[in-house]
Amino acid sequence: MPATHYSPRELMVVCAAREIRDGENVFVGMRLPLLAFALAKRTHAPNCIGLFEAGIVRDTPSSELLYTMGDAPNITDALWTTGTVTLLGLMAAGDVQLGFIGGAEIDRYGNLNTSVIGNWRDRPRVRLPGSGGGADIASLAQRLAIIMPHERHRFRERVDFVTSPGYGYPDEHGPAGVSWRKRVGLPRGGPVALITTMAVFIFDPETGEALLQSYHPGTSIEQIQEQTDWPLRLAPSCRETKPPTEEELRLIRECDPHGVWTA
Amino acid sequence: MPATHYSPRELMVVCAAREIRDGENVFVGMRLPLLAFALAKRTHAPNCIGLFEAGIVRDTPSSELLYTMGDAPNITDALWTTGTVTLLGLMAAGDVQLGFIGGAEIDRYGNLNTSVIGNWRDRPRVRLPGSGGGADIASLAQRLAIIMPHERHRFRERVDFVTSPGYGYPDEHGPAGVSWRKRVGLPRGGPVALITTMAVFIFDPETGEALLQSYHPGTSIEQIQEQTDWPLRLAPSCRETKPPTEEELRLIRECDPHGVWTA
Amino acid sequence: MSKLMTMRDAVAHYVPDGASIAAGVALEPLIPFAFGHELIRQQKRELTLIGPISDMLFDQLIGAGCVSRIQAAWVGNVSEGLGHCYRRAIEKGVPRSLMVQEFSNHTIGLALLAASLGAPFIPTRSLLGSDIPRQNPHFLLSSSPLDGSPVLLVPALRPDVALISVQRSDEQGNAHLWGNLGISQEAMLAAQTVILVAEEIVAREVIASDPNRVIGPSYKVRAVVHEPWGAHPSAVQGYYNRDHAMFADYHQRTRTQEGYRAWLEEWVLSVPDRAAYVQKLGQERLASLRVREHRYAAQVDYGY
Amino acid sequence: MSKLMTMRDAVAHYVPDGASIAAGVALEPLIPFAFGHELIRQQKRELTLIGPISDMLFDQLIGAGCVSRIQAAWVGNVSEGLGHCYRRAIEKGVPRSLMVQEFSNHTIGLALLAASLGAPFIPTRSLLGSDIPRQNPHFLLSSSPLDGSPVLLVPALRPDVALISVQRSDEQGNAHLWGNLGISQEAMLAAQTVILVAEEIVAREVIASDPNRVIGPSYKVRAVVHEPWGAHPSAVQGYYNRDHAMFADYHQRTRTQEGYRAWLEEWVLSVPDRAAYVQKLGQERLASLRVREHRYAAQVDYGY
Repeated sequence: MPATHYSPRELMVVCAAREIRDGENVFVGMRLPLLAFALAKRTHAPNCIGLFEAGIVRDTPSSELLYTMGDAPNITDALWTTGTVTLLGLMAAGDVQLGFIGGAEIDRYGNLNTSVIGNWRDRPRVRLPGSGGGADIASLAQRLAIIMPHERHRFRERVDFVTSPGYGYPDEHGPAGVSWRKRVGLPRGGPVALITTMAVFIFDPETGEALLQSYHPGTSIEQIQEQTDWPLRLAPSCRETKPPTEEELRLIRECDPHGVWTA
Repeated sequence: MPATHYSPRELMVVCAAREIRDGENVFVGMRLPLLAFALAKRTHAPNCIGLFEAGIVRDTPSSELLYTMGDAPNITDALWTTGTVTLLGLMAAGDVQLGFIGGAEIDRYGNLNTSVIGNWRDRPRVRLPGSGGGADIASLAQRLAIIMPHERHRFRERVDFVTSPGYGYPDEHGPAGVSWRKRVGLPRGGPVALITTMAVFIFDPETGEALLQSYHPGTSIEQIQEQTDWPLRLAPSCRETKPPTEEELRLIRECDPHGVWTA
Repeated sequence: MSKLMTMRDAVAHYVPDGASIAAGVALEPLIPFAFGHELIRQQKRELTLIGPISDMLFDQLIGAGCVSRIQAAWVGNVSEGLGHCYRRAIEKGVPRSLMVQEFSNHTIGLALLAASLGAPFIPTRSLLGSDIPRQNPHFLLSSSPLDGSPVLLVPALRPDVALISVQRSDEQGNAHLWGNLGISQEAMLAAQTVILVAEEIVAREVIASDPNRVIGPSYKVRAVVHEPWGAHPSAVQGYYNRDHAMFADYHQRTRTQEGYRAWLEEWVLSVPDRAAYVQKLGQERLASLRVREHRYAAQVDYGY
Repeated sequence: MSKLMTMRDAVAHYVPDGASIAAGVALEPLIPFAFGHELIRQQKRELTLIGPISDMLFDQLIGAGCVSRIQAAWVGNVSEGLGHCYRRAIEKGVPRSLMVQEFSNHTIGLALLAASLGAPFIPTRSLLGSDIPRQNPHFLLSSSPLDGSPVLLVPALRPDVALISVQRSDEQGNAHLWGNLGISQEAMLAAQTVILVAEEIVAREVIASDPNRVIGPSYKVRAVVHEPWGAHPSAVQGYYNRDHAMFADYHQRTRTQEGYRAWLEEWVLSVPDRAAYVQKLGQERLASLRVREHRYAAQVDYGY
């Protein structure tokens, strides 16, 4: 039964969980993806495995809400706690089916900026924290799902700095998309979903462009266009986002009873 | 007080121990070098550290005689037990001052063969076990000490196959020796001592040639030449090998009371 | 031969101005704040900071003017977001400007791993197509001699000093680390000099009873600092939990340079050492962070 | 979902003829003889064996005609010397000829490490000037793009199967290994398929109580074989010691091909499985090898 009362972030968690397939190795980030992992695990993907760049592999969600992936409860009942290089190396070798990341800015080709806004060669307008493991996940996971607040200044025609490569840009050697990733030497991957506070996008592998796949209940294509600095292209099946079920909401709220991440 | 009754191998252990300086990291092999490490530790080099390619670091000799470096007693009281790559990596980074190895064949430039006798491209006469860690130690330790039985068929003008590089060979680009190691790209090292059942050789870093440094009591330069397939060159200070002291023998026999390695 | 010394002496003896320092290498836990605060008190200058995700520590050192260069994957406040001092330094040159060489978590680890293996570099396919290799001259875009395909070469990075935080060490620097490891081992093996900071000093026999748990060779360790609560407000598995409130408080108060100076005065400059800092935290706060439930590892027999 | 199965089934399902197999990767201890003997009984053919020092196991498989290629650092009998079957195969083509690609302990480890990191190769300065890179086409002599200096490139090696021996595992393949590690982790992470052989099967909670001691991710494990004494005559720390006499006996008896065939008949072909082998060893011999003195690791608290 579809629920009627839920926060935008709760819907985003549900959309993120839908990207996880059973049995997959999922590179889990913090906050919403962590909840998505817990939700998928308890619904359609009981056999998925969570990997954390701190060096952790788990097949159950942490029993307590985490503020950082290195928090002690994330070690408890872990299947393996190893080094960061070893763990990210397995992703480099192709062992991670799905990775989640966020970003400060994104463009129509799914390229993400978490480094600098403005001119990176000189004094930039905003210095952001940097890649962390984000650029590695974007480079190396088999599929990438991106989670972001949907605001016009973040959804740009072209980001100022590509921290985490999506589908690049068209250039003299060919189009953006999967062929761009091949050209630059990335071994696989690319964004398959962009989940925002307003919508879900998929990507056209041929052109690398984000396609509006669904708009969340209460928003419209027009409103989304207003908050997006590139001309929207719609997926053929574009429709309203399927809301969470009551059961999904119940499970999310079990994990985050005080709405620390989902309020 | 010099001892009068000792086996050739006991003398070799003493000669090997003399190569160890206090505070050094020593890549210890099995058998005689293991006893040399124990002896040096209890005499002039109490602060030396022993490294084993199985992944072991110790600052005390094992309390029991080992048949293989991986025997359980070698783990007991180890300071660190890690992986082989990690440990050999530290040697590659320059952390090992002295390494010991043996070989089936050696030539006048200290190149060692533990791979094949005869034609290695076709069916060889004898297939030997191979490098193990020997070629790594010969390549990467700051100094190399070699321990071998002295027999003419082992002491050859040129080995059939260079498993573990010593000082190479003269070629159109220059002489053997330290300059050859530089030419091929080795980061450091080279043999400093060749300890045999009959003698001790040092090496001339300019030419890479073995120089007879001392002949063991009971042998002569002539006898050594008979068992050596290249024309001997003598070190300026060539003299009789200093025999073990009673104290040194006592310590060796404590470690190997049944003469498993030293009989 | 004991290597025990105070944090003050360890910093004075082994961290010269201009040194490159790997710190915060276990990622979010075990961050050596006691070490960082002593660097600030001793007014170390022109430091290069090397690390993966660097939760708040790097921001504090940058704000104090100790740092001239960053080689790291992330500088900020993990549970709160941006690092205000980092922003001020880059955006406004306050208190001084900063050279940033950006890495990712994988590539900073590979750079240290390469050094630990004596390898000149390690090639990776990560970051191909990212602007990071264009921004950071440490990297070299190249092609594989095996098949001509693009590769990013990550040259070895050898810090002058690695600060390794552990749960327990003996006086010689044989030490056990557990829980999150991050890139602790790579940093220890890559560095020229290692300073160990331990929550507990134990007998050599405790460490030698479990040599697989040792983080690296004690022959690299120059100083062992016994510093209980030395990683607060980050966590130490089995000892204390993360003090999330302290991260939030720092984030709020350091939005302005004046706020940062006041914070620094309160928690660093007016505090002579970590013992005084712990006293300042107070028993109630310490009690709230202590381990509530012990979870012991299953027994392991090294017998023969 | 339990992955427990018999050695017979594990070999039948996951080791096809022609497979490349990493085994004996902990160096002298934990050598999977029970696995090797089952390969022989099932008459596996055209195998590639990958390993560092390979104490006696590779020699047995070569003598039985299972092997067409060796990628290893050393093939012989560590406490006794040469491997007679290896010699006969290379020198006389008996029972069949063999392609040997020689490595050193460091470079075989680097090849597996490269695969485990998804790196196309790792460069090293080891073996420069050795004939090994001339003999083994797996290597590529090159020069560093950083400074033009010579380097040896060690390309990634990805075994079809890694046989990982451990002290204890749960039914899913979460496993603890301690004592000598050798290149066990690199082999496990590099391989396509992992078969785990454990002395003991324990509850998942035992393993999860100490996740730092886990050797690798269970998602790579396809089969978990419970095989007490599965590594005899090699040692398993905390379980049993090396049976030196068995190595000496094998060395003596296999000087001729006939001697080898007799040995094989006695210890492998006439023995249906490891349980029967253990029975054949007899209580007295087993008792002489068992742990005499327990040495337990110091307690570690993962609590919070």
